[in-house]
Amino acid sequence: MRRVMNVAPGRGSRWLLALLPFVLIALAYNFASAQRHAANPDDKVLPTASAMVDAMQRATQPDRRSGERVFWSDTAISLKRLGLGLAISIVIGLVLGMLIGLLPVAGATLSPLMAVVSMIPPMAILPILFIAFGLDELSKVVLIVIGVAPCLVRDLALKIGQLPSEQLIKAQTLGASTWQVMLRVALPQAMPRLIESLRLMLGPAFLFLISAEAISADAGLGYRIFLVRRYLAMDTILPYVAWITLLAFVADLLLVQLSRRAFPWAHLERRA
Amino acid sequence: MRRVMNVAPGRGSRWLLALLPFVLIALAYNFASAQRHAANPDDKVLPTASAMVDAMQRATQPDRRSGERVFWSDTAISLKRLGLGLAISIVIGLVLGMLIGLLPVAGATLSPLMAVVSMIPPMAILPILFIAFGLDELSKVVLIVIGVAPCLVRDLALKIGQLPSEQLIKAQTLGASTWQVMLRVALPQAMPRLIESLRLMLGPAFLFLISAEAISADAGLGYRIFLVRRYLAMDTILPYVAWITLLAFVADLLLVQLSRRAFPWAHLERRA
Amino acid sequence: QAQPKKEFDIAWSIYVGWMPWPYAEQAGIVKKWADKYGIKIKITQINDYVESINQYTAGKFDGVTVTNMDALTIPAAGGVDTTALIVGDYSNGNDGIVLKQGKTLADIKGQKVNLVELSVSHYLLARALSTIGLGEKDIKTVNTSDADIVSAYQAKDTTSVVTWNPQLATIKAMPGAALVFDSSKIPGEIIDTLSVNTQTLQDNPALGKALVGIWYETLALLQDPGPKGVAARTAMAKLSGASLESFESQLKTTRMFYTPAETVAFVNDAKLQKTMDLVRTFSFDHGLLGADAATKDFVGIGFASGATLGNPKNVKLRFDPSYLALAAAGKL
Amino acid sequence: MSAIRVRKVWVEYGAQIVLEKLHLDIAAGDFVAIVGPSGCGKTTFLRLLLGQERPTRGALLLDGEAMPNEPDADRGIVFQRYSVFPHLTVLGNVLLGSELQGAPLLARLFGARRRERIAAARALLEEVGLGEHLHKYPSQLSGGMQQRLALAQALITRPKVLLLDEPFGALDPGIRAEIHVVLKRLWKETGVTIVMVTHDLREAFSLATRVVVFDRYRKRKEERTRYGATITQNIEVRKRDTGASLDAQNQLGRDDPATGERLGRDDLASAQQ
Amino acid sequence: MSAIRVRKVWVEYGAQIVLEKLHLDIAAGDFVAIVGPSGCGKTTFLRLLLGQERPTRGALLLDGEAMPNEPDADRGIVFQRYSVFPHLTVLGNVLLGSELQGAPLLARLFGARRRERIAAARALLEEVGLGEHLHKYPSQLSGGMQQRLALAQALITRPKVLLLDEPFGALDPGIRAEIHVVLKRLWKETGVTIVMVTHDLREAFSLATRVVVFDRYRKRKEERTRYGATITQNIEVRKRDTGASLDAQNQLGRDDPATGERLGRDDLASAQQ
Ligand SMILES: Nc1ncnc2c1ncn2[C@@H]1O[C@H](COP(=O)(O)OP(=O)(O)OP(=O)(O)O)[C@@H](O)[C@H]1O
Ligand SMILES: Nc1ncnc2c1ncn2[C@@H]1O[C@H](COP(=O)(O)OP(=O)(O)OP(=O)(O)O)[C@@H](O)[C@H]1O
Ligand SMILES: [Mg+2]
Ligand SMILES: [Mg+2]
Repeated sequence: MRRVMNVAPGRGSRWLLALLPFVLIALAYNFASAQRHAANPDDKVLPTASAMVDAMQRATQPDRRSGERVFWSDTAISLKRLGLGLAISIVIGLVLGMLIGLLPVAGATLSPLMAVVSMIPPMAILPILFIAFGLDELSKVVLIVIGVAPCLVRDLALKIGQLPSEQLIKAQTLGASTWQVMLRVALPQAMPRLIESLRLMLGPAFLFLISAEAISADAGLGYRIFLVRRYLAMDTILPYVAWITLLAFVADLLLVQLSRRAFPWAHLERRA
Repeated sequence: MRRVMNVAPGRGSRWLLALLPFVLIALAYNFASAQRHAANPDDKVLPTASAMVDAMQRATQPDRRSGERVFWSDTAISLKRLGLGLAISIVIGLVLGMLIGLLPVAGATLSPLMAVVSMIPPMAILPILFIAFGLDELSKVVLIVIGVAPCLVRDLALKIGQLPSEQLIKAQTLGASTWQVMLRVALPQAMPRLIESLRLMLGPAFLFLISAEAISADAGLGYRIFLVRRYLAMDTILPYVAWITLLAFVADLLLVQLSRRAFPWAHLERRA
Repeated sequence: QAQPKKEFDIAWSIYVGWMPWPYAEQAGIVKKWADKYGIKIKITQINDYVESINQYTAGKFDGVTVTNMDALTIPAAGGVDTTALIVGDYSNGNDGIVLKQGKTLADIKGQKVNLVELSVSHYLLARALSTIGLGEKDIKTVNTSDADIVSAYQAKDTTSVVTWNPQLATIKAMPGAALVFDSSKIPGEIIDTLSVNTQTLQDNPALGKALVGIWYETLALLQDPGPKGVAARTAMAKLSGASLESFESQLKTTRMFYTPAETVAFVNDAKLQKTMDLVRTFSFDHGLLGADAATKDFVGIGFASGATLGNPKNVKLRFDPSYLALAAAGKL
Repeated sequence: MSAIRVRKVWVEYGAQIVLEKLHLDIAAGDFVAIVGPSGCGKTTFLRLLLGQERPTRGALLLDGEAMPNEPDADRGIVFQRYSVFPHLTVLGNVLLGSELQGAPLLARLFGARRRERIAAARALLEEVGLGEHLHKYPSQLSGGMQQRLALAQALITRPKVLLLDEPFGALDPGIRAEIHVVLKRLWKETGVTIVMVTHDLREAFSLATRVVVFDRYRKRKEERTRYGATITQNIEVRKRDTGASLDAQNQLGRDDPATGERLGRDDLASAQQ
Repeated sequence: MSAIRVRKVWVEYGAQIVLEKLHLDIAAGDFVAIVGPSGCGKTTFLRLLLGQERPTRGALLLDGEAMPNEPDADRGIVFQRYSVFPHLTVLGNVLLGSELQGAPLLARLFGARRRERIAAARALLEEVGLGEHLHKYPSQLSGGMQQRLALAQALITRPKVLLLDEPFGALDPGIRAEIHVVLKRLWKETGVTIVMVTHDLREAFSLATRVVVFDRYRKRKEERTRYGATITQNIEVRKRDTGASLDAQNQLGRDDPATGERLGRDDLASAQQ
């Protein structure tokens, strides 16, 4: 008998093993759902698979009046908000992260602020946020930004602060100004880390999006979940949740690919 | 003129600079608050400092009816939930992280599951959580666990998976079983990273705590915030938010200290 | 300062009695009346009811759909002089107490009750308890968010809930659920209004006229048994995420004032003063009037007759039927 | 302490042949140095001896029995890097082996047994010159000290075979000389069988009883993957007990120009002290 | 190309005196090697020359003017590690200096200017033997190739002074020899003034026109922080133009037993080719 730690599954069995927990969860769900439906045929908490398929078919059919396919328009609007929120977060993250990480004066001024700000639970100060940023599209985007940007700033500032000082001196001896050091030394080296942080923040970003849409919106994935939640329409909620999870998962994969393509140097094995 | 990046503030000015943004924010708040009170003396949105002090004095005085000091009992119960949630997350994180990181079979089985699970927005599947875990203390703790544990698992699995294979082989040549490798090689080296991840997860953990308490509770910091939001008592909400931020900030500092004390080897500068 | 504004923002949240507002917007009725008075009215949906009132109180909106109690405890207690411009309906079974175990209200004694604390549900509970000689000390309340109360009811350890429609209907439909008390037992006490900022209204009577005009034109459709009415109700149901059937059953437990005359009569009735006294007593007892309120008289409430409850120098909530009267007289 | 037999062993990764028809006898207590160009399969060979890798064809025997198919306490190893545990002190690193073998569940010793093992560890650490650094962590040690620690760690559990994969490759020449002395003494004292991979011919000849050269016979690009490396030279340098060196130099210089080139760089004369 | 004057310079960190009464003249085009025990302030001295550090007392002059108080394009540097940018290709690394100096805003060149600079960079890379690796990233290069790249990167912008802080400390001896040749040739061609810190005496003597030894006169523990290091030896090895070595060996061997010891390890005779 070999030690368990030395037993590596082959290629085929890797796939089987990876699928196993999902299959088990599906089975467990079906069993629980069947049980609840046996006790109460109208049970809404654990809808059957066919009920969920029905609900999704309704949601992807064009609406009689507006002609809108709710599911797709929800997805489109949510992704737009998410994209905008993340884009703004990235810009803030890069600008502040670079300033804090590179300029000692900016670091001394802003990094304690960022440490504190990143700990504030945004949901608790919503009234003030809404007062400051209004209640239309902007506010949803702002909630994502407030949730995501401080973490990006801290992470990038840390990364840039860890650049070997030799590199910064070296760049100066090649004639670089502070601006040029930012542009050609700090920024490019921060990018792969940015993507990594972004991957970690995908989950929270979706969470903030859904929260924002639950408070003030008239379309979007989070809005729809909120709307049907009061009727306990899990046959709609569960596919929406699965869809959100899938979107986040795919975004994660895309970011990995992007990083490998755009910053090949960051993915090379060290030799020297 | 030296380049901005070469200008480092002295010890004293560092403190001043660090305080500066906080002072500015306080001033801006006071200005806005004064303006609103000039327009409406009963304004509740941006209470004056003295109103907040009053509210806190009331909250720390024994309550007329129950004799409880609401502020402290809220804090105690929230910290208990948070502590429990984090403790369970840590155990899950360590156990699964170690299994996934160390045992190829467990990794193949569980790591795709974890990648998917960490992307599920927990708020959206609350009904299922309520059925599975009830509505009591447990459900609040579970929400924290669901929010925090998958990230810890992934992070620790990554860290343990990155242990040089030389170390694992070395331990085996010293006679270690799989269990012993976990106990004496992987676990201790995972601990500093655990603390680091935990620090990153403090913000989210408080967020999940507050959300859980907003959904169903009869005490706690989040409960109080969402209760008094019913009558826009920002004079209570803002100090509570500040207090939560402070708690998270102090917890962060304590974790740093803990790591330095308990795992000094992880904080030594590399020499060789 | 009294310079007339041209553009106004009204916030609404999903509730059966308020669904005419988004429908009016969708159907062009809002634009029609706004154009008539040369103003612009924007109707904004806020999913989180409390947040919509908070934002109104903070000055982000000129008007908001709100219950009588919340109008008193949030904007009025917060110093924002507010006029209940349109009293649209009162809850006549739309709010209720449901027990999992037990058949009568008395069985609630000693139970844990899940509800949105300090809301009209809480008020309903207090009123219900008082009818059988119990007090809040006889039960234990657990604050539960309205969006999650249906799923909270599913949890094993939940025994009773107080909530409103559509959640109430969903819960009632579950096996074993017993509705032991509802708002039809205290008719006229839980009132749904469109409230607007008094100052804004005074400076811009056009706003009041337009809103009242929109309201009754839409209500006529709501009541219409013909195909136009069905289309309107279908649209409103959809806007609230419900089926037509569910929406219509919600309407049944809502006492809508379909004509201006009915509304005027309700507002002028002296019973309203009694109701508001109950409401403010409840609010004061639960600290909802704020830390500065030494007595329940702290915030004054003005009525159509010119009478006031509480401090007449600090009237912040007004019931003003004058615009309704214009509509009743067909002068819009 | 143990004899190793390698019987016509082949190692292939898919279509690539790495090692080909390897045949080697290592007597108990031998000190074998393996040299050869980079990528020729030296580390792969150590992995075979460790049980991490299985031969595609052929057999490996340890004291006449089949080589176990995973690492165990019989065969210790020291790598070029990552050979000690960064989270344990010097003393903790050396204690670890005893703790793992003495306490299956907790992997910790207590009381008298612990004191006894500590005494043994101290004595060995004293011997490798780390007696004054018992409570430091590896990252507080220089590279040379770390490798001496790795030696002590590997030897305290008395493995039958000690495998070394370029253990001193990262060290300064002066420090290397020091550690060679330590290694030689420990080898003599414990009688362990040592197999060491090195790039440094001088080191190979000054330490080993036998130097084995791995290389390919076919070196053209297109033959690279089709033909693996094998043992091209197997030189007995000295007998274990006498320590007297045999005349290996000429044999080497003549047969393999490639290796001769390498030797040219270091001073060959001085390679055999 | 530039002359450096160091006039009675002291460097103190709080109460600790690191350098004491340093007095040195470096002629334009000199190649000065600085040797001395670890921690004696060699890197600190380079930091002074770079403008990163200011002397507590005394003055530094570059071509008769006060030394600028921050790094600039006049003074290039190569460190032991982290000397090239990991996110730029070999060509990108060498182009960087021209881009920084030629385009203040974007730090990128386009069109004809870019082509011209690429040609120059290619030529220099060819010269340091990296002509075939233009599009590789540093982590794909060996340590020796990285340091040759660092040299090319530093020299292409024609600094007046080139500072080297143990640039070859991490390299294998064979690779060192190669790179010495490159360095010497580039120094001769560009006429740059070089100050190089090294631990390797052989290297110092084989490359430099002048070897400067930093050391403390007082070495007892309690005197450590009270007295700093200064220049204990200043040996002219050869003239720049002739390249002929002067008789420095005896002078050294006699005066300083400590340094003599060090030399003993490497073969002193071969240190002066
Ligand atoms: N797991 C593997 N899969 C495929 N090829 C491998 C694997 N491990 C090693 N190789 C190949 O086997 C050959 C020998 O590798 P090995 O590491 O044994 O060489 P080495 O002699 O130790 O080289 P070095 O002196 O550089 O350490 C190399 O060509 C390598 O690419
Ligand atoms: N910023 C600083 N603050 C306080 N002390 C310092 C600072 N920088 C260097 N020192 C001290 O100055 C002394 C000289 O350091 P320096 O790095 O110049 O030595 P070195 O000769 O380059 O050593 P090595 O050969 O190990 O590189 C050391 O004792 C060091 O501790
Ligand atoms: Mg190898
Ligand atoms: Mg130095």
